[in-house]
Amino acid sequence: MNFAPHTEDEIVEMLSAIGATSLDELFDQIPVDVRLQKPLDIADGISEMEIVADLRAHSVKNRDLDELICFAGGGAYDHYIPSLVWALAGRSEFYTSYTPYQPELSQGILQVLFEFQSLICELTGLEVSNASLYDGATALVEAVHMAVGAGRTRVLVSDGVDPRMVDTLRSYGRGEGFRLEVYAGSHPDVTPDVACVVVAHPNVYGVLEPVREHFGAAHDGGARAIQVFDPMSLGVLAPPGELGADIAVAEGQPLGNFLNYGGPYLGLIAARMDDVRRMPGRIVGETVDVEGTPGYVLTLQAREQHIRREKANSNICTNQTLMAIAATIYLGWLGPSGLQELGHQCSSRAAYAAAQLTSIPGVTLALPDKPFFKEFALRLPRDPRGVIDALVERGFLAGVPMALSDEEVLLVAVTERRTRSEIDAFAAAMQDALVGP
Amino acid sequence: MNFAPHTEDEIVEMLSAIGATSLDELFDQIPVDVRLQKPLDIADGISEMEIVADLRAHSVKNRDLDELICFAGGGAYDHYIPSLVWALAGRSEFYTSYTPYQPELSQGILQVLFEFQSLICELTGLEVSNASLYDGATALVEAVHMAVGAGRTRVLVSDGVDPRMVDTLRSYGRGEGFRLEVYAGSHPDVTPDVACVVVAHPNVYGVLEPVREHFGAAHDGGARAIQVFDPMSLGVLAPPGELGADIAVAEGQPLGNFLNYGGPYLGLIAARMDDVRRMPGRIVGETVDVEGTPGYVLTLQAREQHIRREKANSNICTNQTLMAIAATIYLGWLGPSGLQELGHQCSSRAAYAAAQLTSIPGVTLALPDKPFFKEFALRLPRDPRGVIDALVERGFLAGVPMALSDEEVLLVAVTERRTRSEIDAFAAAMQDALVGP
Amino acid sequence: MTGGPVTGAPIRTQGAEASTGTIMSRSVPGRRASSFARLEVPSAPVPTAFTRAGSPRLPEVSEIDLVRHYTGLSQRNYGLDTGFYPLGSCTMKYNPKVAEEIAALPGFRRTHPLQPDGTVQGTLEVLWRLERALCALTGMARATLQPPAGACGEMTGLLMMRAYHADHGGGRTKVLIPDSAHGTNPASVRLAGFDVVGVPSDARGLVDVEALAKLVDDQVAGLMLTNPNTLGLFEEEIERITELVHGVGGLVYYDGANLNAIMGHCRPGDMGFDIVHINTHKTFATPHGGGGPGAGPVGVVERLEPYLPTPVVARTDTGFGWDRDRPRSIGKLHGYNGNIGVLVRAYAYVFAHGADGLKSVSELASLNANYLAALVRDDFPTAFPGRPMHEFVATAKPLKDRTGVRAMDVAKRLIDLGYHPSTVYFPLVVEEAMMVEPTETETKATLEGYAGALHQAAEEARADPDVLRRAPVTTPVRRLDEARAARQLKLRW
Amino acid sequence: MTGGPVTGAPIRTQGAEASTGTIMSRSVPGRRASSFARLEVPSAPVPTAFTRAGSPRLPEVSEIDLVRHYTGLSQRNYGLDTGFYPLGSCTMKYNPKVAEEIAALPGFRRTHPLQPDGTVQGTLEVLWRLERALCALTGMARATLQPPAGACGEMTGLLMMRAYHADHGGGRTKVLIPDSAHGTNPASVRLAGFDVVGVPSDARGLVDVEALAKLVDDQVAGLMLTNPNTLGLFEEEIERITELVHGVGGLVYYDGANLNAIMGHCRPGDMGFDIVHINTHKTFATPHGGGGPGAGPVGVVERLEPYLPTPVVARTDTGFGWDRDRPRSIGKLHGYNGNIGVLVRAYAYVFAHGADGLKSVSELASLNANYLAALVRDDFPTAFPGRPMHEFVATAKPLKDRTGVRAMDVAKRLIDLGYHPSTVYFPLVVEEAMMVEPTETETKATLEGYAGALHQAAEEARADPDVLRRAPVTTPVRRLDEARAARQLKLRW
Ligand SMILES: Cc1ncc(COP(=O)(O)O)c(C=O)c1O
Ligand SMILES: Cc1ncc(COP(=O)(O)O)c(C=O)c1O
Repeated sequence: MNFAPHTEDEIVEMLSAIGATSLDELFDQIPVDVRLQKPLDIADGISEMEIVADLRAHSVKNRDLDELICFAGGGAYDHYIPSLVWALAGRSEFYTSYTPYQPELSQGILQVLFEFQSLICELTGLEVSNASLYDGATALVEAVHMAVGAGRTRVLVSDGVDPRMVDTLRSYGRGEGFRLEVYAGSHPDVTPDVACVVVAHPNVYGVLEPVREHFGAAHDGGARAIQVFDPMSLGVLAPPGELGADIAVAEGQPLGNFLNYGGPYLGLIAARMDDVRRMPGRIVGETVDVEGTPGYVLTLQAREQHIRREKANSNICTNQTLMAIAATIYLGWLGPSGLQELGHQCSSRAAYAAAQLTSIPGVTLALPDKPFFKEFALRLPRDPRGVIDALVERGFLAGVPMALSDEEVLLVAVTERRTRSEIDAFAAAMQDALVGP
Repeated sequence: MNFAPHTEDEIVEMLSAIGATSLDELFDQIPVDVRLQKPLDIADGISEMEIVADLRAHSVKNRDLDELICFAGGGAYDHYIPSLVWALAGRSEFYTSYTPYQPELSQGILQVLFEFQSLICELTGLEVSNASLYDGATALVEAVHMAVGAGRTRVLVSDGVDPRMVDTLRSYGRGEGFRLEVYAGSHPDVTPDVACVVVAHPNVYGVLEPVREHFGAAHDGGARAIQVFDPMSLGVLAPPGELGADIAVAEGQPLGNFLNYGGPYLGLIAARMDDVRRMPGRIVGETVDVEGTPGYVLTLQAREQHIRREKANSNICTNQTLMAIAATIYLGWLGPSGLQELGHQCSSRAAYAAAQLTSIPGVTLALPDKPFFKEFALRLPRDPRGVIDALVERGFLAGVPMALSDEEVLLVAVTERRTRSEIDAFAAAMQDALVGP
Repeated sequence: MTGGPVTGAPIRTQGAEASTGTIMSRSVPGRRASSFARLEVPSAPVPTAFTRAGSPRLPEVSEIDLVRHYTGLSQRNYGLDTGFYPLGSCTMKYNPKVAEEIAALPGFRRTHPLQPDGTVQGTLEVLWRLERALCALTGMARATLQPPAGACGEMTGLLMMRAYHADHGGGRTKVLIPDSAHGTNPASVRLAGFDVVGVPSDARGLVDVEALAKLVDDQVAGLMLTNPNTLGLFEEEIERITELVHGVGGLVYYDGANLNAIMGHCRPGDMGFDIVHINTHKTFATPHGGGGPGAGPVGVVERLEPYLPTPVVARTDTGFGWDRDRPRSIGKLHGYNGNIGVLVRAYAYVFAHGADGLKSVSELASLNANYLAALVRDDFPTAFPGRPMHEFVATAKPLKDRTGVRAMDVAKRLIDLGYHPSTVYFPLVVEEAMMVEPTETETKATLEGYAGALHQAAEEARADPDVLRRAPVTTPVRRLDEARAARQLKLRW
Repeated sequence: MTGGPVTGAPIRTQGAEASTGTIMSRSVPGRRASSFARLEVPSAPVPTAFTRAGSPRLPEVSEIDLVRHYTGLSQRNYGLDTGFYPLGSCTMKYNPKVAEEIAALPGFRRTHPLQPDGTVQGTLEVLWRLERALCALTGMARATLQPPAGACGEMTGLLMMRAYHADHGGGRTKVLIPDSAHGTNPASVRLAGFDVVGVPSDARGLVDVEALAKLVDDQVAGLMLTNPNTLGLFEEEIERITELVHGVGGLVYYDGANLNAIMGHCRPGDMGFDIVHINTHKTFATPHGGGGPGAGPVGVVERLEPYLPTPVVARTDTGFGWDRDRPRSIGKLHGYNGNIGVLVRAYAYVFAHGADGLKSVSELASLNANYLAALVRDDFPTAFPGRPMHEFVATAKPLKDRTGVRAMDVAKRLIDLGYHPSTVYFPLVVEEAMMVEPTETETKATLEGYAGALHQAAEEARADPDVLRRAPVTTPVRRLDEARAARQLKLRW
């Protein structure tokens, strides 16, 4: 398979126009010593029907979520994606274009991103959003980067923040030179060298946090308050802006994006207008053209790497625009009342599932006194990983194993997709697995 | 689920604008006696995610051709469909439009259909094509209808024509008043009341027919010569126009259309220019606009039902345009050399499969002396239907049962998709099934 | 322009560079997009006696050539997804994306028509359930899903009529059709071997029942009717009509093109119809595909059931299967079993809406039509006084009388104003007809936008009719010379 | 216009009616597209202490509103499928449709990142095989597939550099970067905690090796380079360069943005590079998505392998699995395991092309760039004399000197002539730079068409420069006021 359109005759004509006698001659600048003398150690090319057959064969070795009923979450959720989302986001004028460097040819992308920014502001109750980051974890990195500086290099992270996010933050921190400390409870000790306090709400155990307490402490200490949120909760939960967050970040996958075994996902970030010049990545703004017609452009580019180089806020260039398009369309599909109904469905179905599962002997809520949204942690009489495997045999993806203090619990997530009969079957299978071998 | 956008408020406003007080009032013209007093006996509506779950559950009860390796043909074939075909034919500007009654808004569809007509003419070696018919069988009905008239009402059909086509022809013949006779051999007796001679080449058993002999007889008797062809064969087989056909028809499904359990398919028809005014259905022609810019329109509409009503050539209105678009793109993907390679691959793989299968004790070619293209008839030591079922158990769709004189044979079709290892596995499974229970 | 935001837009104006030749203009000898697996079996060409000498002139292009060419052509086409598309009698309602996703499931799309019944139980059950729902909706006893479009459904119905009469004395030669009928009706009648007898309309635009009474006799095989009729008006004397035909032993055929008007409110079966076809591409929103495919299931009352095409889906102890043992059947009307992929979409539509949703569809379709009729009435009065249902037929005759501007000119001007115009010049019984079917999926604002554009066109007609006669000017091509197309036939490259 | 058919076309001209507000302009209180299953479990709202008071202002629209709005917006956007898109450094080659079909298979698309390894053996094997192929292609020992784009790949590489030096004495603070480098390079260097030291170019547009020799010292952690460089020129003294850096104990990083130039001809590993990132959205044609997603796998030589991000795919007796037991790893760079959906597409590209296909890709990419450079040379000479590889940087400086018209004006005029212009004003080392990367998937006719348009623009610049300064005039909007956008910030509704 090869998409180059050249015929032999054309190659000859073109070579002669450039004064070369062979294609090989085009590589004459490469020193002989470094020229590859043998074929690459990759098989020779195959036809389209063969590559499809190969990858289809691989794909069916996976057990996908059409096959396993999904109660796994941990930041990535099996919400329903209406067909129109990808019927539209999948239009090739969108997905085969690139960063809108020529705005006159890119009003489509630019306007969708403007709408996306608006929606994220509306969701979060904050004032400014960008046009996407890689994912939730790297969005948190960028948020912390916005906060760090001028003598403030300590980063206090609540122990309810997803450890995958904390790990990612730690990796970047090695370069960016901030120090990361995890704290328990809701009253971090915010000294003047603290850049920010990071709280997840709902937290990684699904629990609703007393966010205002954390953020009160942050603000009292002059630090920025950063919230990790779940966009699907914001029809029913008070938005970060209202809870005192200065910056809010999230994994935006649930907004119309497929689970894709982890990516491509969508990093969301929103902040207060004061911080607009510290924001990372692309930002779209509205303006007018020479005739006064409204239109959209990339703006505040002086923040970015292609202009500011080593002084840029962030090194991000290619982002996750296509996922932002999907999120925009998805949120339009939901609408405000749909977002609210979604939240209510999730919390109700999760509560039902928790009740059914904890009626199994030996299964209890790991955090029994805490309110939760759509995910909750179970203490099981057996190792959660073994239980997960046993439930795969029974057709369920039971959840995600997660450390809680020094034990391992099972995180169970319940979206609007999970029907009562699926939940009942899941509870029965869990019971069966726990008594079984 | 409901796609109507009306809010309660809007309904009230709109009702008042038309001077009605309730939606029910809009149905006042319906006599009370015939008004339905109870709800329809259909369940109440469900959400998108529920209808998807319902139909997905149904779909997985089928054993599809990603699961069963397909050697079935009988007019519908498992050729490879390159991804670009439906990525393009599936663009919503195409599939959500209708018959191009307003050509200024429909140059896209019109031009594709013009290209389609051109391609069908090129394939068949004939002069005029229309913009699609329902399927191969109804295309044959239309072709016969073109030939019947003025004292010529007998239709001679070679016994190599697919019985499904013959049955369909017979049904329509009851209304259109032609008489259908099936003949054996290649020298039909063409008396002056014969309207046409119909020959399939390759025929239903996959066999290459001495078409010129059939058509010589037809023309000697003043009848029209109609060929049923396989579009996938025309890279390697002489085209109908060259073989003497006056009208050629085919099932166009293999040209980039999915098997779809039998439809939507694509009826192809091509004829000589003399017959253009007898052609059924839409025909696109090139013309110019008021400024001299070339463009396309539906033409010769005076043939059609919406103008000519009971004197129309055909009653067809909605046709299979979308399938014609797919066929156009597919043929562009193939190109002339691809079409030829395709034919060569099919005949080679079929020959190999025939050799492997007939090396199984008791399995022989049912028509051993006849050359074939991509399909062939096997005589089996057991009832073909039972063998098909046994091979389904083994992961193969073994073929199609077909009557040949008074026995039943198995038609095996081999497309370019069937690899040597699939064929070998199929032969092994067949052997196993024939010795097994 | 008045009346709310515009939903559609004309296809882009053609710049000097936008003109495109056919795909052949991109062809370069030796270029090719396709590739195949290496031939790993012995080469076995067909015998030389059969081989093709030359090569057909197919394009020689790369994938990117194909992608750009057909993407570009798609952008020169206006679809429902582009904007409002109020073609009367065509029910151009929103085509749900979910139906496309469902029909593309491999379990549906990748199944062979001749697979054993045991391997397609899912599809067979879908067809069986759809048949039951269509019967419930129309008040019929059984249905065939085989006809691939409405016209074929008509043929199916008429052949059943023929077979029924043949079994009941025979000798009936005539089928009655109102003068407002769609062209496929008379065409089908003739192809089914009957003579067409026209039934006049009365001053209300309804069947002239007195005239009908005079036309019915024992030569009449049946009557074909759509109700509401093509004027969007309900045949208020429908019971009398069907009784008249039944009285002489005839059958009554319901052309389902306008079923969108009455779902859940009344049923053809209850009105006395014996045969009903449904256009899934209308009522159930399966995409029109630029001209097709559709599907035209046909329901019948009990006594016609033996004549249904072969095969029909049967439910047995062991599951679902095709019943081919039907001695009185009219036979096959399609090479396989119809446009299954379309029927799957129809199933999704019917069961997602459900009884309540379908009923509401018809209510809102009528509401939209009546609202739009009211908005445009001053410039374009409806042709007949009755309250229309899901569509209305207005007339540009007053405008033409005053300004000379014709319905076609108004239509072309609408294109420049961003809309696909309605059907024009049909039904034939109305002069300068504009047959408008907005469907229930359009918003109030869209209707107001369209009404605004119609009003603007009418004003312009009065002020400067040339604006309309010159239209459209914003499209890739302007008005095309259809006479030349038919005279200097150029039908291929 | 000269030189063959036009492949692209500008986005449609905006008529009075085509102007569109945001989706909010379609919003009507109470309207809604979404629906859910009936809640068949007890209602359990979140505790009131946590609930949201008001409602966010999301649009209240129907499906048809959404479909028309976003279909319309897509038509206001130019993509590769619309036409030629020769953005230098971006490798805008044809995105195979087959890769989209493959990535949408439920086995890939519908899997959760935290599923047990045993349930995703297909994907893990795909990742493992892809990693092997990338190592073969670049001459590296192992690779991580985790970075979601090139810039993150840079960060990954630099953090590994940091960790490596920390294990080997530490204390290195500087990273060298040529002045022609892409902006992400210096930005990443800073974020990784190093100082940027610029390396000047010489008269050939290559690294000034003498200058480099003076810059290397034991403070140098490494050098970042792309080769061919952003001018499309191969660093002919590459061995000397890598030796110089290695000589002081530094590491050499290969920015893979330009890998499309050399596949199968030479390998970064053989040139002495220690770390290589690849942009799958460039070299392997995964769609750019209007700005993303991409993927930025990073390969390393043996001695850096311990530092690769966690986890990496391992092959064991029982199958494939994630190896998380990597004590010296720099850790995680992405919340899960990277842009898997993109990597699946990359796999399809790599293995469909194979060794022979990839080699040919680079040959034809160079051929296209050289051919186009030759065609436009008279008006727009290349900035440096050397033979470019897969892209070339021309300059509009002579034209500007003569006519005052700038590269940006030429770019805007190209839009009116039907093309997406090349990158302009990058790399910074060239005045009035036009950085053109045609890629191998474009046809000779397309290149000639683009050259013709450039020539026309140059002629116009000489005859009537205002034509260029006014451009574009065929687009939905004309030149936009960027200063105003930054001054009067309007970043949301
Ligand atoms: C009233 C009426 N009857 C019959 C038909 C024919 O249906 P089809 O186009 O599906 O063959 C139509 C189609 O437009 C119609 O409007
Ligand atoms: C030379 C070079 N390096 C690095 C990058 C950054 O890659 P990405 O956009 O994938 O982050 C680019 C992107 O355009 C580039 O051209």
